[in-house]
Amino acid sequence: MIDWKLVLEAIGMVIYATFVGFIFMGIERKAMARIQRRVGPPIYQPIIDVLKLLGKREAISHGFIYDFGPIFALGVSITALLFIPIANFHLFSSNADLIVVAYLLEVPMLGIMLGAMSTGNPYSAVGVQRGLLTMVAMQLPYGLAIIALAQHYGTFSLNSIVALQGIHGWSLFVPALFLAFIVFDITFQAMLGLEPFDIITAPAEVSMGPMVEYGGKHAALLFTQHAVQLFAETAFFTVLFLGGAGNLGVFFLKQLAVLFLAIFIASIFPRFTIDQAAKFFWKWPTILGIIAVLLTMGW
Amino acid sequence: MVMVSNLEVPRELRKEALKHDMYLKPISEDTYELFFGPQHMATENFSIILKMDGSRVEKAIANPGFLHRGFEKLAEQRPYFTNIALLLRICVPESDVPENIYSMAVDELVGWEVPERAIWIRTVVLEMARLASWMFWIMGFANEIGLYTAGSWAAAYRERFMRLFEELTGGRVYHIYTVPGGVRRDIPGDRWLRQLGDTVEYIKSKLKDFDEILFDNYITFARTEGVGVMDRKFALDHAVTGPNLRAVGVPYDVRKDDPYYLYPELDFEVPILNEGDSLARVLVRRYEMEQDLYILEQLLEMGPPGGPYMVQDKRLKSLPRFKVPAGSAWAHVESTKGDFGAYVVSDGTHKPYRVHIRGPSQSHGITVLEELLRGARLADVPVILKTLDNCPPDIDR
Amino acid sequence: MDEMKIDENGNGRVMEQENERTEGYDRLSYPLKEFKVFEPLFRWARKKSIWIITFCTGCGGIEMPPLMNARYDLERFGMMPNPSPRMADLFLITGYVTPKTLKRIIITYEMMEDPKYIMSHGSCPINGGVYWDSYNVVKQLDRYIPIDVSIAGCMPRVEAVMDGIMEIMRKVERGEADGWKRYRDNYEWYRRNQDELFGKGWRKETARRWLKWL
Amino acid sequence: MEEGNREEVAEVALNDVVDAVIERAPYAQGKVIRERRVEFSIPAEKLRDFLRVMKESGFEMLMQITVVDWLKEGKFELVYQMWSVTHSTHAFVRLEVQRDDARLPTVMDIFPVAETYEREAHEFFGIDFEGNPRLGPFILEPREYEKHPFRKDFSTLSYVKEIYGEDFDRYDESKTNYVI
Repeated sequence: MIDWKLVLEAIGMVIYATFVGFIFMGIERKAMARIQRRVGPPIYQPIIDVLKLLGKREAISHGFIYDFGPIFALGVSITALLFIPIANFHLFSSNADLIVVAYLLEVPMLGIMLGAMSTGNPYSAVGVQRGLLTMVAMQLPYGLAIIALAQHYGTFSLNSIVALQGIHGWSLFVPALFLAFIVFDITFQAMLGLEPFDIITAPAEVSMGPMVEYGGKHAALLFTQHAVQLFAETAFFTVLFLGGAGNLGVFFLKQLAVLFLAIFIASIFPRFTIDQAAKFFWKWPTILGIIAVLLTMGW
Repeated sequence: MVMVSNLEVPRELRKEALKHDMYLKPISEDTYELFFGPQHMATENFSIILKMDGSRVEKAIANPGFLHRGFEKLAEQRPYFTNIALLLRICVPESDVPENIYSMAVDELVGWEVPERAIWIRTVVLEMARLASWMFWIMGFANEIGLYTAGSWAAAYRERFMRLFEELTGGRVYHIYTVPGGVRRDIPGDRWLRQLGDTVEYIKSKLKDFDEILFDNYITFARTEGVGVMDRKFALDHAVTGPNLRAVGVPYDVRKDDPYYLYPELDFEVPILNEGDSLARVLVRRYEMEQDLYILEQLLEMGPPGGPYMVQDKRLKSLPRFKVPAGSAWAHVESTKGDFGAYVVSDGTHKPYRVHIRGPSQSHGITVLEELLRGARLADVPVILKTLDNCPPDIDR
Repeated sequence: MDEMKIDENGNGRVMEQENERTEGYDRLSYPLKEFKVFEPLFRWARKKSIWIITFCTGCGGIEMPPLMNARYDLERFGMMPNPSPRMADLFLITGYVTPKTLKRIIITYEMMEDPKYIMSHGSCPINGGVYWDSYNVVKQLDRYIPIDVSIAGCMPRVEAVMDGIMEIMRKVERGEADGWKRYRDNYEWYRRNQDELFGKGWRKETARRWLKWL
Repeated sequence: MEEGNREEVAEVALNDVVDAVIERAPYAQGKVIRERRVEFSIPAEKLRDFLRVMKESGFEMLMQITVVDWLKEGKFELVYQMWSVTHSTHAFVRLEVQRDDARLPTVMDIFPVAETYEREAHEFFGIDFEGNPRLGPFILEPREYEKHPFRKDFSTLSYVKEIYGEDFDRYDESKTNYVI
């Protein structure tokens, strides 16, 4: 049987997430502009951008994989989104969705990489190498942070984590998990592709990296994917550390707080090179993550 | 039917292209060619062909020439005073430097004693140009390493100098202000001097912000330390000048070693570091900003001397026919990029026989860059470019 | 002509023209499908989101960073520098153009996707400016690529550039910024002028090195 | 008073520098032009030897190679401009070569930076620097490179008319003394 309510909720959630994701992108650009003492674009600017990109003539294709990459990325992002319990919408929640979401959020990068690799542009190739290395580098602290969480709450279910935080207070305020929070926030910066880890698209080095050959509708797809991804990642962060929320309004505010944290960090740090980033990830966040895991074991 | 040919791979040709390895090639190969610029954010109108091995540069070939306009040829066809409007376009970020070196050389050829007031104004203009150029450099460097905040702030601070220049000279970027024999206009008034003083104070207070966000940043250190290292012998052999030379421990500053204008009377230091890497180059520039602010403060304290702002000479009545005695002269000043010099040869007519401008990037931008890039990571390429402060119009002219 | 054919097919699918072989190079055309209903919306979006390709071709490049950064912030009009030619809309020719640069400009311009606009900045692209007798400066840029808006002056103030950008926004909204259409329609003429300047076969000889698939 | 003294001392020191150079290279003629400027003229075939002497006597940096095309005399005058950090002095090393078939040995191995200057001089004046492997189109496109545009017998106006067409009418050839 088809659960029509679930289907409707899922569609509604995807539309809501896309819209809010675009607004988040706009807020990101606006806030960055304000920090840089500029006026900045209107908050709905990313929607206009996507509209314009959709209206462009596109005559270039590098083959099937090139077309498939962005679609794959968007699909995975949406799937990840649907597993996250957002406010009172628990769509695909299951017993081990922590692991599922944690890794589904990593996969869209692979989709973009797939498409970028098929373009043959050397800048894309360098960008892909950088992207893959960043992924490998951030896996370790990212995994440790999630292990610490799962260890502390004794469950892999996001729903139960939210419920337990409702009872015992946000995991941000648990000393051991605070370390995990720091670790997660550092990797979060890399997941969003913001400084100091915007190594993949570094415009002054590899001129947009994997995106360099994408234009028109492909780029519009990638923008949409980025919006959904941004929403999903902030939601995941909120669920894990800020205790989720009872309704969409509070949830939105918490997501916004997470986003602003990322924006502030991004606007005061330059960019690492890729080998420095890898070394950094395998040093401080990993050590902190191990301490967090050990602490959660002891508690 | 008329049709367009865009640079896409036509579907019919795709198979053929695959067959001939015309694309899809660079990824599978160990070494590949990367065309870095001119359509690139890091190189403004300058191209480097990088032979890459993974993400390391195996060999770099600088490819200048996108800005060549044949200034030196054009200058031979224009009268002495008209050339000012032409030659200042050689160095875009600090256009006062070419004006000044050319004017100094012509002054020397004619034998003019430039009036004191003009000397004071020229010194102030040069120092202002230096500060504006530093701000521009911060902008470029910060944007290259991804710190857009500092870059944007620096752009806003540069606008203050642009406004002062506009009031003094009438131009924002190209001033056409310093001419042989003096300057073209007098100082607008005391209000302008007060504004300049305020601006110096303001920039001085804002330098702390840059220290916190850019010059004392952990990641800036990580990005620049040990990148593009020169030693003393290499730098001297390759005629590296300016802050880049002072970063390897050679205290050569034209303002001290071949003093011109008011610099012998001013009190300032020449900052030196010995490491010779990108970080040393960055920090030397940081210290020089401080010194420039200090120099401007001293100049303002001194105040403009009275008297005319232009040499009193009957020959100036008919500028196009103004003749310069035969001979040759070399004049150079310290720009933010290094030693900027002009060699003017006159054969006694009203047009120069030969004008040769030495831009500092002529040595920084080709041989030094190629040597420093060898073995660097791709991410270091913009850092090296910017810390050498490579200015393509100098090379091409 | 192009629109007519699509209307006859009526599928809204992008059509592929037959690959003609004339003068030894291969050409291909996908006409831009204009959706009648959504066209005003797209035009509004195009006007509000003009991405500039980061290719500073002359001394005007010095005024680009102030334009983009604090004080004269272009991002409030939705403009943004973009390093990738595939995504960019506006080509800002900032100053004089030498033949060596013009080759790159043409290649980059052709890599951009329609609709695309060109704004020239300063006197030099109009008639050579101060370099009117220079052997290495292209005198009349309009002969080689289509220009939508020209700003005179050397160097034009930032406000003048912003006025030019407003003009191009108005033109985009009214659908008059049709340089790309002119380039398509008069391709033979532009091509002939380019070949006259660079010599025949310059694409094969030099440009193939930059873009292997050319 | 004091300043005048110092200048005199500097001039004496400069004379010593010039004398020391000439002692090692007797074929050269040298003189002090003014404070911090000295001048040497040498025969073209002694160029490499002399530059080596200069480098050893404290002129570490080769700032520029200026070529002046004296069309009437049929000669290129080359000015190797050097800066000495130790003496704080600028030196002009002048030499002359025949205009047709201008050849000189390269000084790349003495001053590596000379590579760029020589490429430039070759490109704009057509002087052959024997031993420099990178001579060729550098800044210019091959078509302009072949003309060596900075030579005095290259007319940029007629070239512009030839390349950019008839509608280029800002220059009136009937006027003899054209002031721009």
